[in-house]
Amino acid sequence: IFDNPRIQPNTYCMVKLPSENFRVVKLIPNQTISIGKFGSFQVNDILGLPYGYTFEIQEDKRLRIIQEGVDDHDYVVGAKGALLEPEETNQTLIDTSESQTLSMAEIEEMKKQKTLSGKDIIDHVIKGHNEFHKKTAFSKEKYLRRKEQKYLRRFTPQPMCSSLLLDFYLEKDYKKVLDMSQEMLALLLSMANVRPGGKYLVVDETTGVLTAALMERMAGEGLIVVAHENEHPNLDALKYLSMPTELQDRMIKSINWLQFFEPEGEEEVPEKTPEQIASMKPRNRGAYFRKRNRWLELQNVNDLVANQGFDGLIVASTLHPASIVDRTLHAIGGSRPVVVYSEYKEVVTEVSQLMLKDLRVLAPSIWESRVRKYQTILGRMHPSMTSRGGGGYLVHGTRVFPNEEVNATQ
Amino acid sequence: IFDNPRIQPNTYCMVKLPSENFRVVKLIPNQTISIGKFGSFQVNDILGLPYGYTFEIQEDKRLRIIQEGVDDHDYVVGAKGALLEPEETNQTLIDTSESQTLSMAEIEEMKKQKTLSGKDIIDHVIKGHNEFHKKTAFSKEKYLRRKEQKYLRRFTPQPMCSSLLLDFYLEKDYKKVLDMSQEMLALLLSMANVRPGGKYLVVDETTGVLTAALMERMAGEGLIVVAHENEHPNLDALKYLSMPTELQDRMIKSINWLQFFEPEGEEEVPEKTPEQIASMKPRNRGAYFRKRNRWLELQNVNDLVANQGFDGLIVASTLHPASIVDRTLHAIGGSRPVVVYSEYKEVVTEVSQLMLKDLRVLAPSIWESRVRKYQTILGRMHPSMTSRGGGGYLVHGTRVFPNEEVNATQ
Amino acid sequence: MFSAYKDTIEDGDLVLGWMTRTAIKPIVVEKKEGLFNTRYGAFPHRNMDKYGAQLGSMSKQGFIHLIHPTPELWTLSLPHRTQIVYTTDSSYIVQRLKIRPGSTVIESGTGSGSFTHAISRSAGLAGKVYSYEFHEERYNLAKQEFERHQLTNVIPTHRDVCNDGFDIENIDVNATAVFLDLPAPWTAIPHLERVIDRSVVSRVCCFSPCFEQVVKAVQALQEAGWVDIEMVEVAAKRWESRLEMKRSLDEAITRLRDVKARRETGLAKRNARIKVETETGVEEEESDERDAKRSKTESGHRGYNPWGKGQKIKEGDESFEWTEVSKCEQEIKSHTSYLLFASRLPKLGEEVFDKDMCVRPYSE
Amino acid sequence: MFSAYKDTIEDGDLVLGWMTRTAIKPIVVEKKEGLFNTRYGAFPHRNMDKYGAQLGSMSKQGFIHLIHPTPELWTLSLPHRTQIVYTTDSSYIVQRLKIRPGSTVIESGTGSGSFTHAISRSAGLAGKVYSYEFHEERYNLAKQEFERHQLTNVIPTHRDVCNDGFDIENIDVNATAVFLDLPAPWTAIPHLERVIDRSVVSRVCCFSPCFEQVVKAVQALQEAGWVDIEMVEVAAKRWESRLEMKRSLDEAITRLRDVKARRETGLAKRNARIKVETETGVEEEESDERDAKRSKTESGHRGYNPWGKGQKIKEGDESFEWTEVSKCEQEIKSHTSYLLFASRLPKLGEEVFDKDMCVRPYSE
Repeated sequence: IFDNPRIQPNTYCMVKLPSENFRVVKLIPNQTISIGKFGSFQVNDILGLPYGYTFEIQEDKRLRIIQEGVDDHDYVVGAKGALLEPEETNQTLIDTSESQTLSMAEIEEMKKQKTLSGKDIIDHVIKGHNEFHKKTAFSKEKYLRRKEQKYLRRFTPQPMCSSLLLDFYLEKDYKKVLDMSQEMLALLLSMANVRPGGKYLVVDETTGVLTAALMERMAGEGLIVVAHENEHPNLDALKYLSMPTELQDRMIKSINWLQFFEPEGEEEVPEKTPEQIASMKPRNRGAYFRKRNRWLELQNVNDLVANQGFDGLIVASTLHPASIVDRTLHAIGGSRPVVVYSEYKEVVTEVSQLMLKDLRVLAPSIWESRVRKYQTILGRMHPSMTSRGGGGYLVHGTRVFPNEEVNATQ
Repeated sequence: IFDNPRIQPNTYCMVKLPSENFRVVKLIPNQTISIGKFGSFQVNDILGLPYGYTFEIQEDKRLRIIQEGVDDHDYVVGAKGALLEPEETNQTLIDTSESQTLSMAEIEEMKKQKTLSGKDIIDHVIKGHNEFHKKTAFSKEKYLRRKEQKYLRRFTPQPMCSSLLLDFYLEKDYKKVLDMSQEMLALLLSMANVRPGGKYLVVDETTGVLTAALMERMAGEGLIVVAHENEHPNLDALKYLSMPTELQDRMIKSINWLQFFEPEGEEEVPEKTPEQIASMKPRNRGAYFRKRNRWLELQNVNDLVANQGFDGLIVASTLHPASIVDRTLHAIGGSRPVVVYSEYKEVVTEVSQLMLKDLRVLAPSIWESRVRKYQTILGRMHPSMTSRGGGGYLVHGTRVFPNEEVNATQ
Repeated sequence: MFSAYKDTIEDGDLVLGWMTRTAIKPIVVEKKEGLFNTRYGAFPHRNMDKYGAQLGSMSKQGFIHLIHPTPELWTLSLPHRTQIVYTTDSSYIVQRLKIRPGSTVIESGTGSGSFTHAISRSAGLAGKVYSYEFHEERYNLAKQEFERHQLTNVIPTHRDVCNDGFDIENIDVNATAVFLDLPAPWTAIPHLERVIDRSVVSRVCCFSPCFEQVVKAVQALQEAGWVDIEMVEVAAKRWESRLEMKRSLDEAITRLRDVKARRETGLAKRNARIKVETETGVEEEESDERDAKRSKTESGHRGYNPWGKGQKIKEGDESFEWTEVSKCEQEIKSHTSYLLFASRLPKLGEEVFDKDMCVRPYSE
Repeated sequence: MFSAYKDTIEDGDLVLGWMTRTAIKPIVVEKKEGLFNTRYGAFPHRNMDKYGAQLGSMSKQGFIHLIHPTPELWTLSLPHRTQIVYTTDSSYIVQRLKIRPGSTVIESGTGSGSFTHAISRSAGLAGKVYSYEFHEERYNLAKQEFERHQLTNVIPTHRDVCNDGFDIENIDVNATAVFLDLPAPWTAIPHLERVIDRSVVSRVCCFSPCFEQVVKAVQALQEAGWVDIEMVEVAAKRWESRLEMKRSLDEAITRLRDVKARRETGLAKRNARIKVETETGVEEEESDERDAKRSKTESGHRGYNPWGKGQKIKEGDESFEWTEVSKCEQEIKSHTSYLLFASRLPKLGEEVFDKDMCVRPYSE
């Protein structure tokens, strides 16, 4: 419901660059956005267009839409043509720095000439490479891809979503999302049976990406209670999604561990009579409503805790997860999933061991899912040569009610 | 040097069956070997022939050699022909137990008819299957493979080697080889730089498969000292290799942990003069030589321990490996590899952590190698649908001599 | 059932009777007369009150757990699990195809209908799932099951989409996500153009076991104008946590010392006895044999036995030290299928471009 | 060097100067004048006495380790590591091709020569390694290196095997193991028949990055009579062990309680102050700001700080609790190449068969 297929003003947007890197930009009308060595573009030029198209920045700053199979992969897919013959050998290739007859300065000069497109520059660079035609298809491919990443002035706006947010944080600082891969996030969402209307108890140390993913899957219905260890939870990632604040306020409630385990320690904010409220100063009245609402929210959360009111427990935390499970399990409803994510298998193993001993959890299992991407170019299909290590692990169990009579006789 | 390309009498042999299972048999001349439901064959019929060929047991017990691409994979590779069309669909297939018009009894009867080959039976079974032609290529393939495994009276003798021994134990009881995969064994041998002439300190709880692999790579030169926790090491697997006992006695020495750490506790067997020996009863003389040799061997091993005489430490043990490394490292020569294998990553992690703290080990790393096999049939290539989990982990480090002066200033 | 949790079990509800990880049976509750018979005992439906309960059998000999269905657990309860899309694949497909509440999804074929449950859950009541199956019997079974499970957002259709396409009379399908689990997806791909929503990005996933199928599908996608074509594989492993006994080197040495001492004591005794025997004329050989047997008994489990050899030790027994380890499942699914993803970008109106095929210059 | 270990470093010996895991430099020792200059300091060769030694720099500021070369460590020291066969692949290839002491092996192309070292080690001095390279410059470099490293069992040849085959004049190659790392292995496969030992089983491994290459190689192998054709992939991961701080829930609660108490104390103080300020007429806003700053300081790291936030904590510091974990390398090699294995069974003499193509019946 907060997905818009067209590029909207004043929203955040992911911009994919030829280097396969992502950049997050905020699209403020009338501004110019620089994407580093790839040039810059006018925000207004892309507003209202659909996401997903690739634009090339022209010499006059205008944007041309690239058509895949025509303009795109000029060299790489174009390899179907004469340029790259896979059975060629590089028997006579002598590839030294002298093979390139263009100097760095000359290339820099070309880059400054606004009349030359990235493709033109690459053409020049190839022509300047004495030994290019002697390279094997594979080294040509690699060489061209490197040059493309360097010279093509192209970019692709993509809409913000939990998957891209993961990519973004994984690249920036993977600790901020506990090294969670997209496939592990996806698995977590399915194992936790996340859907509209659910009420989830969540511990989210992924800067809010996990909460963002839940929001995507819940479409405005249900409740996310975020338990945390500081004064406020860190859900920074949410700001990148184009999600109304009202929706966030309604669906996401936070509670710290002290409030969770010692609700009696919170000072009550008693209800005031209409007369009392009417007699308050406007400033104090606002403060009263804020505090009173916060108090009611906490009571609501504590009611859910006391009445096994949650439809699932979802933990992605560096605070000892085994204790968190042990001490919050009572709040989870019967037959609901308990899912704990960690960067480390050792941590989920400990949680699983605890669950094995705890009759309140059925059949804990540790899961690992790893996606392997392929270079998907006909004639030269192979898995990506490198990929991120890590990705994390999760343990999944089902909350059950042990029957003491039964277990006594077993 | 103990590899013989031809099938030798009185040696052990691996027999591969159509079910992809292996059976270990001893080839005693004039005997008949039963391979279960696949029939039986005369040992003499295969003696002197090369390993690797597939034989089909004929109705008269004679053996026919199968030619791959002609007789073999009749159905599966034959799929290139008309039988399996990969784009077919199974839209109208109703596969119930009634689809097979032949009764179990009828099929059993066919199996007893010695005039029918396995291939003939499969032909009948297919003809008896009402819905076979409606199956998709994939279900046909699966169905035929299952039938082949059931009815083909074929077998392939393979020479014993460490890789097949691993397969054999993994299937029988994977604990006997600590769940070690072929690729992890291979990696261990390379990381430990095993080669002719090396002197290795080995802890082998793989029923001797590890020691067998070392023997294969050392070709009669060098020394394997097997340290162990019982009165004798368990190197049962060695018996399956056609290796002269003399060679084993010369190259493999065993020492238990008590003898290793408390050599002074062993009672000396003093040398006797020729006169003394001459005056002994023959029985006592044999005992003297045995004990004296054993004593000399122990002294030799203890000399190696005392003089950092080993070219590598190789541990595959369930006895706390971190302690073993900690307390045997002094026996290993400078710049030699230390390799510890375990079924569990947690165990090698502990060893690695110990090594990280121990200045006598350089750059410990944990390695995991997993081989993925493919169904290698043109037109229907894909990875095997299932494979063994596990395979184990190893940690590799290099023995170095810390320089106290340097480390004091760091 | 599949669109919200219940706490109390009522007549007509679906319960998964969980016996073991590999024995999970669906039960439709009939409180009056229903009886769930298993090798763990008999369980009358009238005792089934609460989801999550551990229920003892009538004879108190065994128990089951009463589990609320979810698409993932439902998948586990299916008798024939060879044709299903496993959760590690299905969860990734849902995420990549951006199946969200309100999405319109095409699935072909329906198969066992297990993935349909997952898509239906994620598309929510505001979404739609058009599920096509060419095999009539399977279509009928699935249709009945969807009705029983109240998957009201699922529209099953009996159809050979490869030949006859995806159009449904009087309905504007307008899907944004497509999942093709077909032997020849390339024959179905050209038909998609008519049923996807061309005003937004549409996404497709082809699920094919063989490499050669993927190659043909890539060609078909390229020809049909799909972009961002990417093939991936999902590799999944399941692990169990375990405790392994920690056996120390010192204990091993102590044990060897103990064995040695007892052997020496035995030897001394034996020598003393031999002396006696020689004097009494008893044969040495016999005595040797007896000694061997006796020493075997002695060196058995009577001496220092730090790890309880020969005893039945329960995992985690507090008399011993344990290491927490994880153990991979014995057999892993090393391949399910290749997943081929692609996107179809929305149609652009002509007003977007200027004469150079550039985006129309911005004007206030 | 590569066929046996030495303990003492002598003139002319090869030493790997180990600075870090990713900075390992080969040194040929010249005790008189040699100097190894690094960013960790300068190391005169005359101080290099013993393999395995940790050597301090002249200025005592840094150190290196003096490491004995092995094929595996040599691979790590190569400057261009894109073209090499990694140890997880190479070790498996050696095992599957049954390269043992005494084996005769064909390798093409030689490439950086790093795998040649491993094959040479495993084939031993009794074995032979025929290594073919079509690129002249690379051939020359490799040849020199093999000589320098005394790989006496390696016979390098400058050759385009795809066009010109593997025959070497006056030599009966008779290989039992073949490794083909070529862009078009299918062109080389037909030439193998002349150079493999047809009296025993020969084994081949084709090492190709792309799927399509594998398909062509399978065809060529089938046509040339090779059997047991199997493609595999080797997936390798490297892990490091680490300690992660164990942060307990109770500590978190205690900390929150502490923060709250200090905030309340602050609040009480503030209220008291406000009262004073109101009486003295100082602006509330200013005071608010001051309070905010102060409370920030207070709630910083002064209070209960169970995990040393804001302090520099060394991994494993004994004031804290730690969990032993393993961490995968940041970037894994998710694909090196496909490994395609096949065997060529030995020729059978006619005497083996009877007229029905059955093995001759046994006669005493």
